[in-house]
Amino acid sequence: MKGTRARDIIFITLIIFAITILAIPTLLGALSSIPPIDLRTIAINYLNNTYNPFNQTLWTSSPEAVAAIVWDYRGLDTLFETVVFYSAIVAALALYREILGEKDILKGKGLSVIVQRATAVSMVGILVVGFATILHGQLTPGGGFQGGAIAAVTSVIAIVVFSRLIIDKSRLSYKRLLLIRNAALVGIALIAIIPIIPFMFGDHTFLSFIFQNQVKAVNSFSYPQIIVDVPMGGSIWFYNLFEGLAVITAFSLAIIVVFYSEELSRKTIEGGEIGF
Amino acid sequence: MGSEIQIAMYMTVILSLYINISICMYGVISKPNLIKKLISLTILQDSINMFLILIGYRLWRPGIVLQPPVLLDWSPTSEVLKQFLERAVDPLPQALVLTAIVIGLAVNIFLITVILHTYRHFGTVDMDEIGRLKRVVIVEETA
Amino acid sequence: MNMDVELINWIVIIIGQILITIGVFCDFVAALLMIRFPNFYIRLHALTIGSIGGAVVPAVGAALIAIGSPFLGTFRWFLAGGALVVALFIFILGGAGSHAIARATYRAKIVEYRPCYIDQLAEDIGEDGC
Amino acid sequence: MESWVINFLTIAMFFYIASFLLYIVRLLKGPTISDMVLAIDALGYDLAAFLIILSILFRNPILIPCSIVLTLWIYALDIYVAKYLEAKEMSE
Amino acid sequence: MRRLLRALPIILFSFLLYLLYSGSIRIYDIVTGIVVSIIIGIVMAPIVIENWRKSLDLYRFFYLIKYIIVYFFIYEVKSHLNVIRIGLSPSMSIRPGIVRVPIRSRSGYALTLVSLSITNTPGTIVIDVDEGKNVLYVNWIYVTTVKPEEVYREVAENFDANAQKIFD
Amino acid sequence: MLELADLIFIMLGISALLSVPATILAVISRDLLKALIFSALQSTMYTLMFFLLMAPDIVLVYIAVSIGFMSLLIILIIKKVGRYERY
Repeated sequence: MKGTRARDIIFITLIIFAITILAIPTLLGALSSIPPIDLRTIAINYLNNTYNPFNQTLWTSSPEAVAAIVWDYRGLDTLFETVVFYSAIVAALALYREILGEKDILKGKGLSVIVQRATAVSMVGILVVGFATILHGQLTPGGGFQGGAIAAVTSVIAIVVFSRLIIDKSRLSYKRLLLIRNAALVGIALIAIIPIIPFMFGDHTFLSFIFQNQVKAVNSFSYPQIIVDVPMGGSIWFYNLFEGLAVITAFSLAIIVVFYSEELSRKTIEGGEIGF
Repeated sequence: MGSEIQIAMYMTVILSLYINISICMYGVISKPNLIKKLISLTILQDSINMFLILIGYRLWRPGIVLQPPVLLDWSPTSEVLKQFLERAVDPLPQALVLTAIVIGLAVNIFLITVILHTYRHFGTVDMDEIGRLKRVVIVEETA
Repeated sequence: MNMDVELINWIVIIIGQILITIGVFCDFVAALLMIRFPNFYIRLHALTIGSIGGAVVPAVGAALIAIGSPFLGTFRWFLAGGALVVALFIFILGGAGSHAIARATYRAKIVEYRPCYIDQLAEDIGEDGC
Repeated sequence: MESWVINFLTIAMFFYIASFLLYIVRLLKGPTISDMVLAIDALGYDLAAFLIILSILFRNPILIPCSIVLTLWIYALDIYVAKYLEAKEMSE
Repeated sequence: MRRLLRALPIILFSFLLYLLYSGSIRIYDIVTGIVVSIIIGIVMAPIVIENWRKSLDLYRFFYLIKYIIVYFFIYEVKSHLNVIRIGLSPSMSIRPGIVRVPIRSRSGYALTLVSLSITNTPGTIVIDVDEGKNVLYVNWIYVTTVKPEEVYREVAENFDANAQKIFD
Repeated sequence: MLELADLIFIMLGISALLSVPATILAVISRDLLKALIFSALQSTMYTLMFFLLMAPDIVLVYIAVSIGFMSLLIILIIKKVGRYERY
């Protein structure tokens, strides 16, 4: 107990020291003028070109600058971040590989009937809001990550309120979720590759690059700019849709796995001796 | 006069974010309980994300209301675009933070499964306790 | 024609402002009562005032104000629809949430039911009431 | 019309902030977990209404989805704690 | 096809919500709304729907709308004023208790509507529900009576009658 | 006379200041469930700040992640592991 107190005192001193160290350069203006009066040049470029019909070689045809940066200007970046995201989920699933897809032995009954019915109605609402966020991702704030994170909480609430039996009762079994997730990942890859397919099959006059969206100075390939009667953002719409499906299913899988009952989960560390 | 209040408040925000970051670092390093470490880690992530967003903000000019970087007019004239440029905030930090948050969640899920396995293995999540258990076993093996 | 639209806008805005005034009052009172009431089971009523009077009513009021304000542009319908959805969700979820937390607290016996005039639930479960 | 609406909502804002502070006092004081959850509930629902008013003040209608999402997740916190207090295992 | 018909009320509800949330009736919104609501309907039907025939009855919707108007303009106002008066008075005369309220509604949604109506009027909170005996346990801020019939009349009668008309 | 901009900045400052005690209590309290609720308060304050900083995209994803997912996962793990820190 005495040792902890000494440790705490050392840490508090260090914290005050760290705050001072950080605060001095801030006050001296290391982060440029505070708060910034004008935008940085790169931000001006992005904002100016995102939806600029007068300069169609640089635009993305999506009025929302954040979605445009995520999926067009820095699209390759986001692709690799998606890979990191998948690796983390796959790693989490792999720790449970002994019991994946097994039926649980719990016989729960969930919360009271009032909560169950109110949640059932609101789950429909959550899904609608999530999908609307995904599908309007290029027009209003939203997109694949946001809508997916919103809609994925449906499965969480369902498991909490209705108990784990809802997984067997609903139509979304473990294998189907896995299938949708992989299909969505393939979809992202496909949309990214489509612009360079003619080049791959020998048409060397057709210069284009991976993750291309709208027409560029060197080539004439372009995803559609308008869907029915609203701006579409070309490939951004597809990426939003696929990423949304991927996020929903990946998080649902992870949650289903983490929610296995303790008795079943202990199977995963059986076999190895209980040691270190 | 108004601008001074704004600058003072902005400094307050930055300072409190520094305080939050340091406290969370204290929590991550010093607290022996793994769950407490996890809670501190999430707050640390949030604070750093907040810092990034804060740098993308800008001062309000008189007569202008800032807006998020979303264009609402779908057949803009050059006048509309110029106005948009005057009012919108920086979209780049937002795009970076967006992916960072989701990936942070995925990594946190992985950490949680690891913590659960640690608990099933050792019967505790206290790092001091786990270290003591390991030392005991090593002493038994060598003796 | 133009005058008529203007008049309707004004009427809608005034109704919305009345609703928001009610909402602000309820909200402030709910916060005061949240401090003032003695224990958990009585504070639940303050939560209801806060969520219905303090959130649903001003949400509807804000939707009306948005409908009547042309300076918000065509996207004001988006705002109004969103505000109505918020009102609907708070109405369904606020009640269900406070019921869930009250039931769990009662069953886990975290807070004693005191002061107490009559407790028929305890009688039916088979414990001695107050 | 615009300035009338804006002024009215600016005045309403002060009352909202005051009640938020009172709720936070209850949250920090709350003797039990249930009281704290109650306070954060009320805080969340009123914040949702407040965000709508703010998005009118900013003249930016597209800020509204934030409010919906806040409503939904505050409820989620509610039922998580209820489930924790009620069941032996979370997936039960 | 039959699966689609069973899911029809959810499809209608979610389509309406989608349009309300989008705040516009462009063709894009309508088309995507139809697709999304059909998918959601098929996925959610086994969880949400209790009896799909009842939910397509137009009279019930009419009653629901009438009930919502009456509820918000009369019961809410009355009970808000009551609780605010109790809370702000200096002596704060409260007499809290949990009373047994037997109700006549049977189906799950009717029970939910009654409970939500009771909970959302300040002064009364449903603490527990016994489905077998159809009894609600209500936490009441100022208990005026403990006789079952009078309690039913004070707390639940209006809500119960309407809920029976709407959902049962 | 306060303008709207000043009010916005003052609200930013207040919510940032309020997030500091929430963080401190979340880190030092020994009851992990209370720590979770304090961190939910901190998340709510950060949400308000993100909103005032005009980042609706971040708000959408941040609330879902920090209140919807993380609080559940931490409650789940508290349920399995035990509610109180040892010291």
